[in-house]
Amino acid sequence: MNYENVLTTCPYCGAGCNFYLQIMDGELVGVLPCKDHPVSQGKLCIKGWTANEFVTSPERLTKPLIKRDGKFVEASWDEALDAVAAKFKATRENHGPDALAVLASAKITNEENYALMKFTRAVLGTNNIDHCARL
Amino acid sequence: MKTIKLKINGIETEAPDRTPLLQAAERMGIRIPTLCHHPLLEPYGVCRICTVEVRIRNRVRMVTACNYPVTNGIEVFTDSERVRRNRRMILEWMLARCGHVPVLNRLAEEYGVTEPRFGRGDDDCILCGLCVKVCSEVVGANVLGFFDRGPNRTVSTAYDRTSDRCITCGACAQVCPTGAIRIKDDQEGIYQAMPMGPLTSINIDFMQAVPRKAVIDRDSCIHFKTGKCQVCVDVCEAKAIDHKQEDRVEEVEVGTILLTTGFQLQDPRVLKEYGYGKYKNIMTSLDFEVLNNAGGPTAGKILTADGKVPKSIGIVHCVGSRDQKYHEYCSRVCCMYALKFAHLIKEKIHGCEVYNFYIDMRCFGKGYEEFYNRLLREGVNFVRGKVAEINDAALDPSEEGKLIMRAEDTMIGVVRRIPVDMVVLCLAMEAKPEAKHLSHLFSCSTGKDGFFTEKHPKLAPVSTPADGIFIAGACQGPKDIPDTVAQAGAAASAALSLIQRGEVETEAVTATIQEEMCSGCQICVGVCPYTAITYDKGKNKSSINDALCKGCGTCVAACPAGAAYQKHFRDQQIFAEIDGILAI
Amino acid sequence: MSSTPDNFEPRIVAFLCNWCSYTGADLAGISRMNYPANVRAIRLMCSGSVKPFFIMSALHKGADGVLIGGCHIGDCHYQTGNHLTKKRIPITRELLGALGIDPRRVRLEWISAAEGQEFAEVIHEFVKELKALGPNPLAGGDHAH
Amino acid sequence: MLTEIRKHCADLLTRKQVAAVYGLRERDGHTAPYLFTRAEDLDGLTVGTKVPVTFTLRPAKKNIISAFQEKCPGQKIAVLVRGCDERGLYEVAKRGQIQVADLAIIGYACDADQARACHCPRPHPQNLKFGEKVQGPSNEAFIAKIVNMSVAEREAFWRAQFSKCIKCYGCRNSCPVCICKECWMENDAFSPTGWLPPDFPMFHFVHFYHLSDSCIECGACVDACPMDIPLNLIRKVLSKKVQEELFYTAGQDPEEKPPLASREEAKERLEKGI
Amino acid sequence: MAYRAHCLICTGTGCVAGGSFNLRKTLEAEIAKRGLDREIQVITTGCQGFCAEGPIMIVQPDGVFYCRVEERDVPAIVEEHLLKGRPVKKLLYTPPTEKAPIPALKDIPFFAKQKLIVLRNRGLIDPDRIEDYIAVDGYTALGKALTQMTPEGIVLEIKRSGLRGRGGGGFPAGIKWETCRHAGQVRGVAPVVICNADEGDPGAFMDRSIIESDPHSVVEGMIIAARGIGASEGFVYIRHEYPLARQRLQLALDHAREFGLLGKNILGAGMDFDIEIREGAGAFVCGESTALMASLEGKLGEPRAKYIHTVEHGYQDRPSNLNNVETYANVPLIILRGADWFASMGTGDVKENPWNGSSGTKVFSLVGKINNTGLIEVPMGISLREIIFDIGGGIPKGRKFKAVQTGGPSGGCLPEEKLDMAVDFDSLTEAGSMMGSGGMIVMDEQTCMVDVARYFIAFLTEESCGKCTPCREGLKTMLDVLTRIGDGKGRMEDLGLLEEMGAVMQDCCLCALGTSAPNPVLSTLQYFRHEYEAHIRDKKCPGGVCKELITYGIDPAKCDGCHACVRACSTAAIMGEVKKVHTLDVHKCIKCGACIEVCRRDAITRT
Repeated sequence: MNYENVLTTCPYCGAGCNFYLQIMDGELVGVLPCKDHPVSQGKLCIKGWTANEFVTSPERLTKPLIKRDGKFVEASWDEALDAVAAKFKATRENHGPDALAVLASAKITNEENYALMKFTRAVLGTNNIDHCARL
Repeated sequence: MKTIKLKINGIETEAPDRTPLLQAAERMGIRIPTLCHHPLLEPYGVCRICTVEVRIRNRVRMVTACNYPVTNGIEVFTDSERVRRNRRMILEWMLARCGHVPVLNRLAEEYGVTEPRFGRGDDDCILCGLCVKVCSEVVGANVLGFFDRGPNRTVSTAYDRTSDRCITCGACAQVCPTGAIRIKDDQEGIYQAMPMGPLTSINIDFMQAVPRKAVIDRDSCIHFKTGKCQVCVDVCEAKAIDHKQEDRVEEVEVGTILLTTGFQLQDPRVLKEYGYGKYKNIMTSLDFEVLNNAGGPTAGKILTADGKVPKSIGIVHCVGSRDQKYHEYCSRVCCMYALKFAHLIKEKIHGCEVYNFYIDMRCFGKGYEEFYNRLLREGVNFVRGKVAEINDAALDPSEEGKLIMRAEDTMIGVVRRIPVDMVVLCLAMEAKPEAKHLSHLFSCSTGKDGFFTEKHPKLAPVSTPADGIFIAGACQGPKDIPDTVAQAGAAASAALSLIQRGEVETEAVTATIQEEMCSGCQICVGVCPYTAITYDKGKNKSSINDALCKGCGTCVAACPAGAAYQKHFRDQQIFAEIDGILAI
Repeated sequence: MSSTPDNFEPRIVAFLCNWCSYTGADLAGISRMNYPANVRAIRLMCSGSVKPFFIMSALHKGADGVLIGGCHIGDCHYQTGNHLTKKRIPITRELLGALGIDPRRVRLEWISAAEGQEFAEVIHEFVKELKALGPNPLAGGDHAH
Repeated sequence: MLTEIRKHCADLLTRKQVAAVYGLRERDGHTAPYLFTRAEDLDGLTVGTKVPVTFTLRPAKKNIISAFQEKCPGQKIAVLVRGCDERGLYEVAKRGQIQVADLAIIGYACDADQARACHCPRPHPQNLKFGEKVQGPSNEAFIAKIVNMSVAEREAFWRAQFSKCIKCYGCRNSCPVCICKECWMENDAFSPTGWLPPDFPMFHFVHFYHLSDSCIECGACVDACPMDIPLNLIRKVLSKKVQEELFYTAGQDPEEKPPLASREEAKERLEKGI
Repeated sequence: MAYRAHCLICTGTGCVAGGSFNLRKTLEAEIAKRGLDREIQVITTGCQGFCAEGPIMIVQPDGVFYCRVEERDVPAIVEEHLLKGRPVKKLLYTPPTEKAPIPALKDIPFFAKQKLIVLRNRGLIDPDRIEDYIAVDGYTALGKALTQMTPEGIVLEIKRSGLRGRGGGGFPAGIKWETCRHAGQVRGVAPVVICNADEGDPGAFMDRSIIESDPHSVVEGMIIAARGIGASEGFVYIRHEYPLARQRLQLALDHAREFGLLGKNILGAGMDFDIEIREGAGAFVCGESTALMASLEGKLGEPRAKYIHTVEHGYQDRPSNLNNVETYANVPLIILRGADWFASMGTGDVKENPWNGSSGTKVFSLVGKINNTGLIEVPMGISLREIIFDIGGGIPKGRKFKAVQTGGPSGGCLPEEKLDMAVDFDSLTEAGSMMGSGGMIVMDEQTCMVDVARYFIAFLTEESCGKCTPCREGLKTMLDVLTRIGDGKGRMEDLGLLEEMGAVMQDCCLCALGTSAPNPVLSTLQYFRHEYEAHIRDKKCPGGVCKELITYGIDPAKCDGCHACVRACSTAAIMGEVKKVHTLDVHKCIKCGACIEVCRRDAITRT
């Protein structure tokens, strides 16, 4: 058996607590707070403690789904993106850009968040964007 | 096997082929003297005293009767003048070597040898070889042998040293016709250790044993030491003896168990002041019972260790019972059997003084008090007081060689010194030490005195908290035979009623363990009073056996993970009850 | 200590074991012994099955006092059920005390099936003591659920 | 001391006496537990910091040692432990999770200030191989604060403290002796989902009562509490009571059954030494 | 290459003690020195029989008989006889009663009256070479037996030959073989053939000489017996005290195996039979059949109940045929020349029933007070007188014959009046003695019959296995009584007591040692009762042997003062100057008899 701890930062909020991801035989099994990190000093919030669970959670989406007559059906990315784009355009025309809003997530990297911000502001033309990690 | 016709001392007879003349004659009641012959051994034919005159087809010959086989038409003369002359000379020769051996002198008298012409030697071994042969042919230890030859021939062990192969079975001493071999009696106090007298390796413990079957004592039986002997097998007509039998552990699936493990007598040596083991003639009540038993070593006669008839006997009640230092409880049965002993002594030994030392005479049963009064009439001396000490320090000649019993007679307020020839100690009935282990095994508990605790002293005296397990007899507390029999009947009927019903009702509120939540910490196994929970090493989980679970819920409360729950008493139900109560 | 209104009637939740204390309480009733009605009993098969957080839950939900009744040591219908209770209750009371709940609100009493009289006395005494202590500060506390 | 420990562990590995060594590894400034299987990695082996070696893996609810023993049954594993780690191993062993026989416990003592930092009553393992024994701070002084308070004061104090609780379960997650598959603290009866702060004292009562006879006072929960709630105050009060009442201290002897897991009365257990 | 002459040197144990091995070496060296080694062959042979005159050498073809040859005579022999052809007069044998030496072997009376059947090859062949034995048609009898005769035929031939056991019992060998064969067939167990070479009798060395001179005759006899009986295994039980005989027998067995005469598939006739030598441990009792077999089995050598016959249940409970060395040695000739030839010799008509007589010859070892001590083979029926006086050359020192003891310790002593009795099994037994193994001890007037009886009883007391009471205790008490008589403390009723004890022992003893032990006493009582009475009543020892009863003296008439006795006497009991009549002090004299030995004038008197 082999086991090791990989140091990383908690993806959820801005606090930036550091913790180790416990890898046992190549499988992610848990989280161990990093004691000597200047900010978190070995403490985590509930999200930090369970940061590893979503990775192997069975409920995680792996394919784009489109609801057709009440039931989610797998779709290809092109189909999904076309549908979304169409809906965005329609809403913007009917109700104006501020009818749209975007919520960013801690599970994507900062660069992606920046890109999302640019998309919302420049492309959609609205300032309605927020991020779940803003405690 | 064809039969042979022959004539002995003029009398026609017949005998099966190959029978030695000696046996053929014996069957007709004609005695031929033998010295080196033993029924269990191959005839050795060396003492030659059994030489007889035979006539076969008109040729006269002298042959040894012990091994010469019967032949057709042989005519035997077991007591002719020539035979008697030979026997006289052989006896004189033997007396020249062993002049003072009783068996030789008896034969010498029979044949009129009063003045042996070669004098009387003082050796006691007539070199008959019986010891050598029994040791090799029957016992198989091959310890004894002949050494040197001619007149210097002797019997001895290898290099004349005590042999380490000798298993001290005593066979040689027993077959030796002259007593030249004796067992060194170097163990002091054999009487004490074997009150029933030395037993043979195969014996029936005592006449009233149930079942009355012979048993083999594996430690002293020669066959288990050397692989030979098995004389008992040859002698047993029913061919019932099989040395290959082994103890077998049998696993029996039973529905009900009766614990009737009985009691043991307290160890008399613990009460040093009574001197058991230090002085001879101080015995326990069980020893005295054996002494009294017609099947016992003295066939029922009451005798002291050195075989004399005692003139005075002391019987001490409550030895170790009703005693803070040993057992606070009263052993219940001693008073009555002590009175029985007193009566037996009076009856068997006319004029023997009997002293019973008691605290309270507890004659609780039907006809018991009447028996006590009868003993008073028979002149048994009753001394109300505990015996302080028994020793043999005689103060004056009258007490010489007696056991002095010092006790305070509370009736007359005097400390008395009573010299007696024999003392019987009525010891306390104790629980067996193994009872503790059994109680764990059968999950019924034992009280502070080690006796099993019944389910309910009044309502369920023979059952135990564990269904299907019953107790009866002295293991539940000191009691006499009538009570034991009554309890035995009760326990048996309780068991039978359970068996009759065929299945066991499980409790309604048993607990169960949810497998997926159990992390195998086995805390529940530890707390269950009924060993109803077993841990499965493979699955690393514990599970509850419904038949054994009584539904006490202790395990449910002890389970840290909450994996165990009890039917009808789930957490939600309790919380609901609490809410209900506090709602008003 | 806040003053106790004179009409304060403490509410007692009692966990009684089926074979001894519940029967004892029943006997008290049958023999017409009077004892304050402040107590409500929950019947459990044995005092050993009382989980400490039942006690906590009762106090949390506003009970002023919790009584745990069990058989005398050695008399337990289930041999050793009360041994466990005897070990758990002191720790529970210590923990409650440490957390700021007066341990005297929780009482453990050995009451046998024949001790109806003793049961009544215990209730009298407990009620008197709880009246002295006043209502349970937790009562109406957070969000009793 | 560290070089001796490294040489010792290297010997064990090279001479195949153990299949692996489990201890702390320092890599680019950060220390974390690591399972050494190759002797050459051992120069990364380190000691002394507050990082726990034995703890319960979430959500597998097992610790490293029991996982290892499950995956490689019968193989021996060396564990580099301080006093608290060893006590944790013993408590978990008592509950059937690991086999102490298959462990090669290498103990090293903590120094005085380390002991004071954790308020550790016994800052040295029983299988002490390296370092000298040091006397830990006494509990009496530490818990005097709580003991002297009145009931009401205590209630106020703890209500205030526990109002800070963000229900991050850090105290439970970092505890080395917690082995339950599902935890009562996540049960609605004690802490309604999504409600902060969790009900006082229900939520905490369950946690503290559960560890009454297994808490080894290692201080991991206090370190892990983001809100620095002094949980070990209550823990030490309780373990003093367990010692007085049940004559038992956690983490001493792997064979000894926990008091709440045996049928014998406390006194009887003491006499019989079960 | 043909040799013109052979020197036959006797290497029997007697002559070997006289140095015949060295004699041979020096003779061969001398012959080689003289370059005669290709013409003259030196052969060492077995015992020639005339042990008194050893070491013996015979030069053939001229048949010259040299006696008492020493190494220093070798140059003379080679020079005079071998080179110049003149026999050396000094070494020739001159019988005591005549003056002129008798050079030729055949003329010497010692050999003349003998009839050599068993000892036919003694002195002719080299016992260590099988070729010599085959040269004198050895093993032809075996060939005849295996190829031309059936086993039953062999047994019948032996039975009709009347051959009786030469060990001493005199039981017809044919009947023994027949019963043994029958038992083997009935029980389906392979019988065993055993040769009894224990020869425990003091003074008897017939078996030794037979084995030392002609071992193959015994081997061939055993193989034929095995064929007849159907045995596959054979043993020779030889006593430990015969090392030379054992070595020669072992050599013979090995050679026989090499020549395919022993072991697997003998002579290709599909018969497997092998012989193993087993050594006795010096117990006279092991000469008895059951004791011998017990000893063979490694057990304590003591006899067992005799009613179980060893021919049915013997060694390892298998049918066992036990015969003496001499008995087997006779077998080859009987097979070769037929039963009638053998029956024609000896006494009685044995054709129908072997019990009716004693056929064939008997080898005796003639010892004691006799001139020609040695080994003789005489036909059955010859008289004692012829043996002792014609062959034995009479009594030395001109003393008078008193008695002859035959049959070893179990035999009896026969007085002068029995001298003309025919020597065969039945007549000897009738006379109170027995044939026994063949020891014949001649006694002259200076032997005391009580002492002789005491000597044999002492020997038997020592040798008795002590198993059964009458033999163990009887012999001891008999010895006490005889010693008492010898010390002059005897009582008249002792004689009756001895007779009674003898009778009881004969009745009750378990084996032959015991039952025959009283014979010496009973026969001396029968024929020399007066000597016993002399010891008891007159406190006199007629033979002058019993120390307590004799006093030494010097006969002034005979003493020539040669002073030899003074030097020999260890207690200085004899005084006197040289050339003067000497005197003897009775008090100092310890009666050791040293002076008698050295006195050439026979002047010492014992009265």
